[in-house]
Amino acid sequence: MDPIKSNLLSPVALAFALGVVARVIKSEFSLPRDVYAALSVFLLFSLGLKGGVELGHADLSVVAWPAVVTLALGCLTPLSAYAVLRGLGRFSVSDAAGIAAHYGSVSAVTSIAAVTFARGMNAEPEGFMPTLLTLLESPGIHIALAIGALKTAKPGQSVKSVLHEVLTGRSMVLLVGGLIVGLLMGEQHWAGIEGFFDTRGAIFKGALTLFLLEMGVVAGSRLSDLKRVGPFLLGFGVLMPVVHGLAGAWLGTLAGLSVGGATVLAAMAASASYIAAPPAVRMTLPEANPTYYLTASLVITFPFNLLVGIPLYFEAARWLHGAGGA
Amino acid sequence: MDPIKSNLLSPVALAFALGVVARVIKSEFSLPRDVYAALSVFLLFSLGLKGGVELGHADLSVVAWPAVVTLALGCLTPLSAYAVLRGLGRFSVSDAAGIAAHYGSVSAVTSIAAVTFARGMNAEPEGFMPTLLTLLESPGIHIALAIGALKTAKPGQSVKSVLHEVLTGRSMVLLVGGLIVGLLMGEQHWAGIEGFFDTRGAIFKGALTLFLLEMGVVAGSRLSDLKRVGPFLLGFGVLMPVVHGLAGAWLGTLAGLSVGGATVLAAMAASASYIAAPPAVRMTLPEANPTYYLTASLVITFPFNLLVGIPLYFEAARWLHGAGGA
Amino acid sequence: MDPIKSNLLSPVALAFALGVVARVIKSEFSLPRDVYAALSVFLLFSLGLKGGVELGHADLSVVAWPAVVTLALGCLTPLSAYAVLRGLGRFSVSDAAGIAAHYGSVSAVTSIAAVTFARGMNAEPEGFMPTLLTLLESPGIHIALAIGALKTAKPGQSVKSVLHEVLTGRSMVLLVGGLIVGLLMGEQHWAGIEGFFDTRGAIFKGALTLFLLEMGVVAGSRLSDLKRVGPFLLGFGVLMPVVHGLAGAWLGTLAGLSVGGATVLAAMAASASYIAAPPAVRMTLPEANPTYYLTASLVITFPFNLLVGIPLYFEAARWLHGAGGA
Amino acid sequence: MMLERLKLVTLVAEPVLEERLTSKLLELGATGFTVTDSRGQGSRGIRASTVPGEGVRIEVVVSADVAAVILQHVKDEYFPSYAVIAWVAEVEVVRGDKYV
Amino acid sequence: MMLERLKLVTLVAEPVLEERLTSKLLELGATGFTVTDSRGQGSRGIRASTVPGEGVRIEVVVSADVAAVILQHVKDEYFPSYAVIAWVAEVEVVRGDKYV
Amino acid sequence: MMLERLKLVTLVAEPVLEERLTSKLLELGATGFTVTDSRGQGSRGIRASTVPGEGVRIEVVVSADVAAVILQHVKDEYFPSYAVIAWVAEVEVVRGDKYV
Ligand SMILES: Nc1ncnc2c1ncn2[C@@H]1O[C@H](COP(=O)(O)O)[C@@H](O)[C@H]1O
Ligand SMILES: Nc1ncnc2c1ncn2[C@@H]1O[C@H](COP(=O)(O)O)[C@@H](O)[C@H]1O
Ligand SMILES: Nc1ncnc2c1ncn2[C@@H]1O[C@H](COP(=O)(O)O)[C@@H](O)[C@H]1O
Ligand code: NA
Ligand code: NA
Ligand code: NA
Repeated sequence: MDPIKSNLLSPVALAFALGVVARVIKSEFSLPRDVYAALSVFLLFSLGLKGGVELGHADLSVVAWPAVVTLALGCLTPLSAYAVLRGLGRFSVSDAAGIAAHYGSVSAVTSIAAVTFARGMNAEPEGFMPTLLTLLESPGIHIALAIGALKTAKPGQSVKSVLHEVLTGRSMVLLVGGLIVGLLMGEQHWAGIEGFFDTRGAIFKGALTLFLLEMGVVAGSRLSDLKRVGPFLLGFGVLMPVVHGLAGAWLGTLAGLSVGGATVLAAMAASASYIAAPPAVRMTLPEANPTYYLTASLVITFPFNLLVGIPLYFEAARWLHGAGGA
Repeated sequence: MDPIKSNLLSPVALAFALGVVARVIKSEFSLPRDVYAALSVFLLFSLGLKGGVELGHADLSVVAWPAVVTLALGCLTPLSAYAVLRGLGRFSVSDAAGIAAHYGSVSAVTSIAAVTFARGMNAEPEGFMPTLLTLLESPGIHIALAIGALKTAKPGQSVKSVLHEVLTGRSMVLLVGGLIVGLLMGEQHWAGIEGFFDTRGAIFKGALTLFLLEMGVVAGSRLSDLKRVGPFLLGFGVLMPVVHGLAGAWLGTLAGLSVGGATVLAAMAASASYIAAPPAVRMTLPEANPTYYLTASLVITFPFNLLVGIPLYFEAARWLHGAGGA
Repeated sequence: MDPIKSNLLSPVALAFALGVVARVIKSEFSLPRDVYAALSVFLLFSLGLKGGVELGHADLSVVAWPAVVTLALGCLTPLSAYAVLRGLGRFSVSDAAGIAAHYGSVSAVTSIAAVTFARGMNAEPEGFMPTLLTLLESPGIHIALAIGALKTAKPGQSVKSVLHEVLTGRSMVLLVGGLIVGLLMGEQHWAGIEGFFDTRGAIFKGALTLFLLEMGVVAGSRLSDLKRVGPFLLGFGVLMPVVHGLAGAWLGTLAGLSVGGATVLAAMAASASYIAAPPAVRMTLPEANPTYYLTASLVITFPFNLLVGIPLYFEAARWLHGAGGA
Repeated sequence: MMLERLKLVTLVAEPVLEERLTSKLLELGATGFTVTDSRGQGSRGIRASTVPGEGVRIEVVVSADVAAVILQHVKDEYFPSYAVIAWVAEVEVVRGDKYV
Repeated sequence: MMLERLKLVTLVAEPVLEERLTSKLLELGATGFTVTDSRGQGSRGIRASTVPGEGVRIEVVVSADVAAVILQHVKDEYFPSYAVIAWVAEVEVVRGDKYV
Repeated sequence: MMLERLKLVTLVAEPVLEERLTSKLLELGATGFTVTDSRGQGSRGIRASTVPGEGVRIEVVVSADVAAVILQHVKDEYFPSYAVIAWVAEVEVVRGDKYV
């Protein structure tokens, strides 16, 4: 089956679609808030643990270049998003900075979906991808918020407290903490819990499926906001990820990542945060309209990447690797 | 071990009993609301997914007759329940219709317990039983509510909005949605998540055990209501399921179901809904006393089927198949 | 690797540390209340079930002596704790009795951690340890509360109602209930759910890891209370467990327990309750300062046992067994 | 500061009624509402939900006129058959003109 | 519409007290109560529950007399050693005769 | 019994503001606060959180002066850009001297 079709028929994509449909037919179905939170804790912590175990095997010299390009993406993507939104989209400073903070950061679930997809295509990504994920999460938010804070008179909250908020946020604690725990505990201890936390296992994939079912419900309940954001943001939510994704695939390939690794880095660059960024932006840039950034990241870009973007970045990575000699 | 005894010592039966006992000794133990909800989401979605995967293998001609008799049961059981409650029990129109809506619908957990039981008896039910479950869920509710609405002057809420409520309720979304997702995704994707969602696996059975522990607590906390419902409803809650169950076993056998399949269809016909029906009845027939229908379905019929009914229907199905030539 | 170091690098110890660190850096991360409760239900019920299954195999004569010494520990530990706190520590009657109730009872999670640790050291504990756990849980609470009630004029609540509260508390229902369910259901039914509830399995260990992550957060959020409790209680929280632990290891060895079993009994004796005891003490001895008993049991003794105590008791048990002839 | 004198109507009702009640409140003139989950016990003891006593607590800040209409509606439509309680308090509201 | 003037007593207390308080309220003359879960912070800072600040918020609609008895009871029995706060407001209640 | 006349200020706000608001309340003179989780709908319809309508309901018992300061602060700092509602009621408080 071709990548796109196979991806559209994956449990995660179908579960997401089911969640959206449930909301469209006005079903009262939704996962309890706390269960949704628990699933995300499990997914992020598993990702961190597994990443830490793998990092223990990794050669530092192999990680160095990918880390550099990841940080570069973390600086470039918020700037490009801001420039496009302000220059072409004529958004206010606050709105442009608020949206840019989301596209400069990363959606962990998109990255997980990309890992699963790449594996399904027999292109196992490098084990240290979760490390890159943690590197990519916060710089973009800070850069975009800094622009917003510098250019608007009255910031909602001190930059320092928001910086703290982002660096100690749930996903950071679980990813970075999981990485360190995974690194420290070593293979033998990992063997005892691998059956539960393994990101290749059925429990992880099942939890991801349920999580996406609820994400579909959440996205579906904001579907009507699509009308409020205007055509520019609709186009931005699809084209900006493609640009960032191709940049990610290219830089990842340059940095020596495999096809799978480049696909995942591309998906991370292309993705927009919907966990860490929204509260940070809400507190720092109160004038930025939440409908814009939440709709763009959650209702447009997330499903686009999940359904179409990831296979696209995979093809790009494959092509780039082919052009590079393989 | 004989079927009834083995059934009484199954984890699900014992967990249910433990829950009841916990409440009887006035323990404060109970599962958090959201966790109970999450377990039911998991159970229903697993059932749907697995059913969808199996439906992909099924021959339409094999499903047709069972589907027809299932729909017939969906129409007959609310009518027979209404007639008995009104004619013999002298219940008011609202009360009779309210209770009939519960007995015309189906308890998914009873059906799951029947599947597990039949498997334990080496009588694997047909893979498309979840499809029949979805067919049986709503007709009974609508028929009984229609009777109630026609016969009482002032309906609590428009029939249309309640119809919508039932058809988009949680169990419908998860069962029908799961079926479609299971059908679409195909074997290969299923293999990746089977270890989590498989209705034969330990996770499913473990979740079912915990769910029944809490159902025991819920039933136990309504135990005192047994005194309020009167002797007629006590008898009704035991005998009506037996009648519906035997009808189910007979029609199922006629329609070509195996012993296992006929057992499960019987259990479904015999069971009374306690998830979809109560809110629908509460909103449409406010004069119907909730103590009647909740006690009958949850405190009498559910445990009766779980502990005694299912093995009985199994024996009946076996006998009917034997009489039919095997 | 030596026991202590291996223990410090176990997932449970590291997860606990991560939780503490998260709180120290003022992260907002924490597991939802209901999920934390659900994890503890799962852990306690698994422990009970497995214990019940094992008890079915056990020879009553083998269980008898360990049961006797366990009850002895249940009576002695609250008395020794009370005597030390009152005599040396100069605590008020209420405070001394309140803290003693915690040290006379037991922390199920400490006992689970000890079982996991002993197994990792190839010293499989006896299967009936959960039975001993249930014997040890309540006597200590009642003895200490009785002292408090006798010596203070105005008890907060009738002793009878608190006795009921403790005996029907969540951990009692799940442990004793699980034991009975496990005993009754037998091997064949157990085989169907073992993959979920097995205390040796990855799911159990994974759930334990997540539980300890949150326990770390809870302990971390009370870290500042360390300053309020004074140096005596700090010393008490470390030395009292060692005394009780060594007594447990010695009595356990005398009673015929293996090295693993003696380690677990020692850990149970050394541990302080933080689930059953706090509400019981709060209701009966309102004048007892909760900061004292919660800080001592949760912030001092629990981590001490988890990180250092358990390996220590294990060494002691090994030494006692060696001295005893092996 | 300018505060507007308005009414705070609090309804505690069976969860099954939440959606119906809140849409009706808006229809009757409320500009918004706030809901919290509750549990409780009452004198009539209709054990309406699977877990007896579960409820939703709906608060709505409205003008005195709208308050009267809401209470009348609740009394007529819900008191006869549902477990509902309703009370009204005087409150002063910041930027109260938004809520009338 | 006929509204009855009654008192709404609100108690915020440690979760461990919920059952004891609510049965006492009924004993003292209340016909029902509504409970919601809360978190908070106070001046005495008794860190009574494992997670500091957790509480239950109990509301009870009663006559002025019963309100006085409840407040006196809470003051005598709970203020000395427990983290409890209690306040009373005037409310008007639909079918208020049910609650006295 | 001696009851003190005080003000009960209730704020319903976006969850993201909880910590900031509660620390500010203490700073402005409140001695404590009680928070419950809520959901709701309002006239401005700022769909601020991922799940629209989620909120925190903060109650604070304070003197009339502190109440005025709190309301002014909320009006100036939060009304322009955030989904917030604030109301005040008269209450009588047991041992009210603790809260001023
Ligand atoms: N006197 C009361 N004070 C506060 N809440 C009450 C009172 N009576 C009833 N309630 C609430 O209203 C719900 C229904 O009460 P009832 O219709 O009297 O059975 C209960 O579950 C309580 O949450
Ligand atoms: N001024 C206040 N306003 C509102 N709630 C309060 C106030 N003071 C205390 N509380 C609540 O009462 C609980 C106990 O407070 P305290 O006994 O003063 O430590 C707190 O956790 C809060 O939920
Ligand atoms: N009239 C009202 N009565 C009660 N709560 C309200 C009202 N209007 C708004 N709210 C609450 O305040 C939040 C924000 O409202 P708004 O800023 O008007 O969109 C809503 O989510 C509700 O929880
Ligand atoms: Na990005
Ligand atoms: Na039925
Ligand atoms: Na102990």
